[in-house]
Amino acid sequence: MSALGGLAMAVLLLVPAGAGLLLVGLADYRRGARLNVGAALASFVAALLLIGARPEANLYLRVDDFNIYLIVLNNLVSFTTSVFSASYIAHELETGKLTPAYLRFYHATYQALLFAMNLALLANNIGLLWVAIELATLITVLMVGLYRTPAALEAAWKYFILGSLGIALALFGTILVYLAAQPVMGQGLPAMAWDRLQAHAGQFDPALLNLAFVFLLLGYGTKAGLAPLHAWLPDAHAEGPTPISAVLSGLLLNVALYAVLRFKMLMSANPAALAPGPLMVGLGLLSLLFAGLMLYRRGDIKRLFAYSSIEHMGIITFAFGMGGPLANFAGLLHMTMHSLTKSAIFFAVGHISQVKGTQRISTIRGLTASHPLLGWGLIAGVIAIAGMPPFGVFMSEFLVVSSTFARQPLLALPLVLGLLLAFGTLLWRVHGLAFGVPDNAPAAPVQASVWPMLTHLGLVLLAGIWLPGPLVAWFHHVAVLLG
Amino acid sequence: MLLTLLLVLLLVLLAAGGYGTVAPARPQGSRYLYSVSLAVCTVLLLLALAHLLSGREPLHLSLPLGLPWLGLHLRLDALSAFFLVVVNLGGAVASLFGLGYGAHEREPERVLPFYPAFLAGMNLVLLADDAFAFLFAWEFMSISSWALVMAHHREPANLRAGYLYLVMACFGTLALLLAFGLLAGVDGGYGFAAMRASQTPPALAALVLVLALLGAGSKAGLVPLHVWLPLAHPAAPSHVSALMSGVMTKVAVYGFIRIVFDLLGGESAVWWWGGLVLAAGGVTAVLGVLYALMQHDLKRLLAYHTVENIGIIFIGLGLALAFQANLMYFNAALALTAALFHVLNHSLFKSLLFLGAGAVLTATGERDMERLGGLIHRMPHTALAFLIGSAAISALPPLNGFVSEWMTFQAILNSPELPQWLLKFLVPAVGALLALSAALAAACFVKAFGITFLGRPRSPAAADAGETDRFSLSAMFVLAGLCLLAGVLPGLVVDGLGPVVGLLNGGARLTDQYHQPWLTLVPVGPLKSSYNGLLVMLFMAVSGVAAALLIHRFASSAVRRGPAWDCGFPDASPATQYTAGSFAQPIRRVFGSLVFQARERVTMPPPGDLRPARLEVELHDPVWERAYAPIAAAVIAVSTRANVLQYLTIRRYLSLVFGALVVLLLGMALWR
Amino acid sequence: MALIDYLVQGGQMLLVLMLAPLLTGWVRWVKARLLRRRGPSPLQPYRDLVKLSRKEVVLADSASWLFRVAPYLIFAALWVAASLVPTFAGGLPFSWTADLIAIVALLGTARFFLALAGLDVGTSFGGIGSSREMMIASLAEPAMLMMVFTLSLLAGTTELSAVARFMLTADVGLRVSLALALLALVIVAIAENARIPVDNPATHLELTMVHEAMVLEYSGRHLALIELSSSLKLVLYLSLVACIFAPWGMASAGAGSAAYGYAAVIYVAKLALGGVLLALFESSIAKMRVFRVDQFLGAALMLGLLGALLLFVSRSL
Amino acid sequence: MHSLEFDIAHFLAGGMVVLSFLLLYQDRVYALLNVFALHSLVLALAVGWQAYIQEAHHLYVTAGIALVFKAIVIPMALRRIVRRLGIHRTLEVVGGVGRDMLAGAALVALAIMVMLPVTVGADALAREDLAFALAVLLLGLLLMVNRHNAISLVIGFMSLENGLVLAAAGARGMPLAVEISVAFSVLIALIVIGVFLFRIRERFDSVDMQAMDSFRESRLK
Repeated sequence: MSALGGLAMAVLLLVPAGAGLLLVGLADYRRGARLNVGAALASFVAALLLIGARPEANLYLRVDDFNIYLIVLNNLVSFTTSVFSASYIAHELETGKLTPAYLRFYHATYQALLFAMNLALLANNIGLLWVAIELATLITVLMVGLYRTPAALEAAWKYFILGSLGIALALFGTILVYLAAQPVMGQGLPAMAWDRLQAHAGQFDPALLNLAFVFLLLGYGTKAGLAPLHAWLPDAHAEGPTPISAVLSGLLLNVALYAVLRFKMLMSANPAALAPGPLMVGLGLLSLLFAGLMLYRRGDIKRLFAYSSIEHMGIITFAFGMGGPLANFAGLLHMTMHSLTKSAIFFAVGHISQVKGTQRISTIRGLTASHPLLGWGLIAGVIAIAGMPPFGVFMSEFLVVSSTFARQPLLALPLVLGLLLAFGTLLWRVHGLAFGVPDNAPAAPVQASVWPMLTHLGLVLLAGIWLPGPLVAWFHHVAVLLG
Repeated sequence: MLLTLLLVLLLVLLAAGGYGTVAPARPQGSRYLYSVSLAVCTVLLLLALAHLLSGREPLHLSLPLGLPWLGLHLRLDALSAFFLVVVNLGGAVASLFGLGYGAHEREPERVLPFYPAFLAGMNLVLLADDAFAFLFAWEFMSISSWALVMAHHREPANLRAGYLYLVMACFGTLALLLAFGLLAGVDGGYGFAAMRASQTPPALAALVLVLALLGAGSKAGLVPLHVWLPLAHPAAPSHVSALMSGVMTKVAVYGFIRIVFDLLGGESAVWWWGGLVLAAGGVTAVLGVLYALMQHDLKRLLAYHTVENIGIIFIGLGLALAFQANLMYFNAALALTAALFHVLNHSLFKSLLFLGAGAVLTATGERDMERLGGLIHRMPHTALAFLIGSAAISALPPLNGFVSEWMTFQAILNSPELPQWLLKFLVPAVGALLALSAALAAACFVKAFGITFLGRPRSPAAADAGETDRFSLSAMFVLAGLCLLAGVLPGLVVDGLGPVVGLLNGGARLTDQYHQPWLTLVPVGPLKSSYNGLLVMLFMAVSGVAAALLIHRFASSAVRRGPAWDCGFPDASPATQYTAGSFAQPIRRVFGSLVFQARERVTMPPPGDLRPARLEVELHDPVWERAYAPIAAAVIAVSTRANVLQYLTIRRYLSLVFGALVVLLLGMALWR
Repeated sequence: MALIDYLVQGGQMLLVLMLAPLLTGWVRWVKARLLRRRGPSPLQPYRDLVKLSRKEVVLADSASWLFRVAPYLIFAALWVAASLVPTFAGGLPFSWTADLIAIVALLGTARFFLALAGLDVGTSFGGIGSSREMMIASLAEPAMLMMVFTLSLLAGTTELSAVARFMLTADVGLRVSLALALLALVIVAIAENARIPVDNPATHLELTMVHEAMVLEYSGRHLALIELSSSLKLVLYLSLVACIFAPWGMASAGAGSAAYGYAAVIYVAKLALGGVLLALFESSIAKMRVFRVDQFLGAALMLGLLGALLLFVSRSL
Repeated sequence: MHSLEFDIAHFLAGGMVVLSFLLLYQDRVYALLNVFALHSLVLALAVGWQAYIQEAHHLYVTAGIALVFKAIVIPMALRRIVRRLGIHRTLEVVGGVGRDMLAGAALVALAIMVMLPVTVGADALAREDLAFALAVLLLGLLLMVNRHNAISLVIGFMSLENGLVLAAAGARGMPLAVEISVAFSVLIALIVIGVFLFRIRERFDSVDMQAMDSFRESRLK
């Protein structure tokens, strides 16, 4: 049982790492893409195995109710994105935006990123977590700069600087947590292991924990794209290859938020510590309102949805900040739904920008008429992300808003205002994109696969109607721990 | 068992929606789809009617869907059964109309998938018995109808309409969501049963009322939340317009009734709740009809009229709340019956009128009344049906619109017993508003029918129009017949509403009407007031026919055709007729300057100059200009300023992080 | 219900129908006298009606079936409305068929079809008439309804017979609200019957017409019916004023044939008096511009509302 | 008990803060690099001292890394970059050095105010170290924020990391994994920055970030 789990865990880490190394040396980009898909599929299967067979926790790695669903989600989206990217990247090669050498580099970094994210999620050690997230940051910097255009380089540079700063702050917070744990648990590795920290968190020095949380929130919050730490996010999404935008929005933001939540669990396990809620509520609301306003003036379709990611990170952070079983459940659900939906949207956006040869919103019109599948897919994605039924985001927004209003009516008002604002501004942009008289530009043939997008939307639709029992049980369990 | 059957029928509708994605490619696909919708709606209608009339206990059903720890709860009680009747009656008739009308659709792939989904969404709202299912269905209904509004997306005006619609729908849903949040409480008791059982503190209950008014009101079209309605309803294909105006607004009314009368419970009502709803209803009624009078677009005129009628319904509901707050349950029953009766009536005649407008649209391609005219010659049957609808909505006896307004008046007349001073002033004022809106509605429909169907054609399209198809005609005549039936046999409808009113009113309901002599409607008591539509119709028919027979028999029956009196100016062109604009001009002068800041400018060329004189009319929409335009301007201004943040240097972004860190550290330092 | 009651009901219906042209003729005669003209005989309207009904109808080319049906509908609605107003005897067997609000609405039905008929031929005069008629009605009808409110609040009922009975009792007293309501009703009656100062029934200039402009295209038997309907409407309003504000001498149900005869005479006298007062009023005042009419009727609406408000407020005192 | 040990640790950590101030004060690129080398040297000493008094031998490795990489290799590499790219030798300071100094003093005060009450439970050594580490961190941030030049941005960032290492060293028994990761990350950071600087060199005439920004804004606006 646990042997199988151990094997699965090893696969999750070793397959991407190995595939990444292999891909560096693989010259043929077609085989590279196939290997990429295959490795991602293997990781996904391993992640599914982990559901049934959880390995014993050790000082470095661990699988529990919290990370299991994120691991599955992570590898699922990585897999679908690799399928998407296989066809997407080929088109980039045809149009001459990339050379085969860069493609080799791209596939290698893709697997490396998958490794880093799996490591971050599996880590049972706050140091290891930090290392993994740092690694993921560095890899994504390279991926964002892939196109080598001035804009791409500049976006990568911005991402790199802000990301490094975030990482530095997070490290300081990590050290502070260790310092808080060390008097209670003694020196050495156990004082950095999640499960032990969690068990002893009640005896830690609350003041030190508070300070640590400030640094961790800002540090990992930068990676999660919370305003005012978000500046790297829109450009990195807009200038990198679209599969990377999908992975960034769908997965990396979740991983960063996961780290914040892990530390929030410590905070809530310590009764004397400052409740982290107000901080998270404040940052969440700020992100939501700010992103809502910024959506209105966007001219670039990928930047538009990048701001939408900021908005949703804001909602999720807000939900966890509110705390309580309902809001925490909603936050966890929203994390899942957002990553599925947003990556689906980016799949659609990727196709659209390839078909239309532009990312400028003002030059794209009437997609539902010219490309019905893409247009309606985008519409479905936007409706889903806006929290409308029959999609899953509706459920989480339902829980967040209603539970908040019952407890803190004054907090719910800005929340509702922000949701409405963001919806109005997002819809304003998308409406013109999807409807109206299509322009007569010759439509390039779409070769990319639409199945990843449809799969994600299907899953989100399913979740809106019915949630599987084990997932609910995990969420409930984690929601209690999150306080 | 019954509920399972209903649910299966809804699934059939959803499946039909799935078929709708491939139906446009098949030769008879559209026919099949509308036939299925028609059949399902008819069965649903009959089942709901049977349940309503049998007076059985509410049925429950729960399924392991939706919120995992809550499940999906469905309930069929008298209230939902009544609204199911309304919805599926409209749905069946619209589907019947669609059998013929659908053939004219240019882009059926944008209508067929969403049409059955829209019907299913509305039905599900009525069956939902927990907040999640309710809002789920509510939003589903909004989205599917939005997709239908966007069916003719190539016109820029429709783009705007759809956008505004969805944003307002989102606003409404959020308001309802907040209301349910309050009702559910901190522990999240989202089931309606739990909400009924729990006592909401008075302050929170008042908040729930306001939120319900905002949420349901924005969907129903209460002023000032109505702005989307006259844009969105006409933008959809006509049978969908009929559904949106005639039926979906009723679902919104249902939402309000469910939350306020059922979940909050009338016993927790405070008198000013009634006052608030009354005032909103009164203002809505008058403003709605005034807006309608200023319109020249036939479908938009009808949509504004929906706003007016929603106002009338809310007047009834407000009265009922005020009575309930003062424990005057009998009067509350009267007001509630009036409101629910009007719900039914409006769904009948508004659907009829929109279908008529749709028939005109397909026959002429025109919605602008200034380019219509004389259609009574080319489309006699449509004209007759539209005339019946116009008379009914103008509250003319012996048709149904009059009965519900009459009952609303009766409820108002019973209100001097209300002890609160504010209500004493408010109720007669609202009565005057109601009377005013009824009179203006008649004026409006003289205009709508007169300019569209009477006179001489104002454009070649109107001159060449032909009668519409049999399906469309039969749909319209079914509704016209029902308008007449509900008008002459109101007692039966009132009896049918009895269980609904009892459910919402602590058991108190009007006395049974069916045993009254001659099927007279005696809501309060024989000494107070009574009305018999049947006899009025008989008397009118007898005297009219008798007069005709007598005159034709004993006097003359000769007829000669000749040109109209030209006042010495031969060959008057159709342009010399009164137009919609000129018809409304006196009323615009009387009310428009007050409400719309109407200005007329006449540019008269000097003598000898051959240029035509010009008359320019400038109207301002007070609601849009005072409420919506400033909000939009503020959002644009703020986002333009915030947009600077997209173009900062990296150094400044770092400063932001730095600033956030310093602020938080300072907070930590000072907090202790 | 005794046979006599049905007979009385039928008698009243016929009475108003018979009296209607006479009243119109009577008002014209009195007006002529007041203007120092001899004037036609009060019986002239009967002759006109007979003559008109024998003439052929000239229909405009663009007239539709609605144009031909409307006169009968209008007549039917008005006759039904008029026969529901108690004239000389209260407690009519069919008085419960429609109360005061329904009578107002029946008048509305007639107006609705008349206005449509005005638009049917497609000339500008018909349009002018319809448009102005509806504008006037849009203020007159609410004013009338407010008057109804006042009454029914006082009497506790909207049944006309019951209202009349109540007005005879001593409970009424002298009330401000009643005076306001009377004033409102009179203004509405003047407006609705196309009388000076709102409209001029005798004008020959199309642009100043309201009612006459609408029926400009009618001829022959149709015009006869329309004329008869207008007369019926005048009788109806005068009967209404008489029945509500001067119910004296009205026979109650089952009072016996002598009492009925006596009451009928009194009723005719009331109508005659009303006609004289109307003629007096019309002769002593000038016609208003169309766009002052709204102020005139707005005043009526305000009066009606004030009356109702006073009652609402004073109920609990 | 450990008064001498404490004093030396205190002196070295305090020295880093002073050097951070000096970094803030510089307006020439080479001087900045020199001061940074000194900064790293003091860091190496401080870490080494901690290794000695904590008897944690792995910290010597950290000290060695700091000495070799940060005090010697990186400043030399940056010096070469400056020479090869022909970067202006003078640094533009936003708002003037005086204001920076004041702000820096306030930040140090803030660091002490935040840190001292928090670590009552920990021993005095850790407290001092942490407070100074936080101060170095904040001053490094200030340096990043208040210079237009990419080199000073890099230097600011690395002095910030020096503060982190100081904090890590002050935390008793912090496992080796962390130090290695720090060194590792710094290494990678340098490589990537180098890559970037070269790429940017290929397309731009300067690494001045303002030039990049204005380029970008002209494209987007």
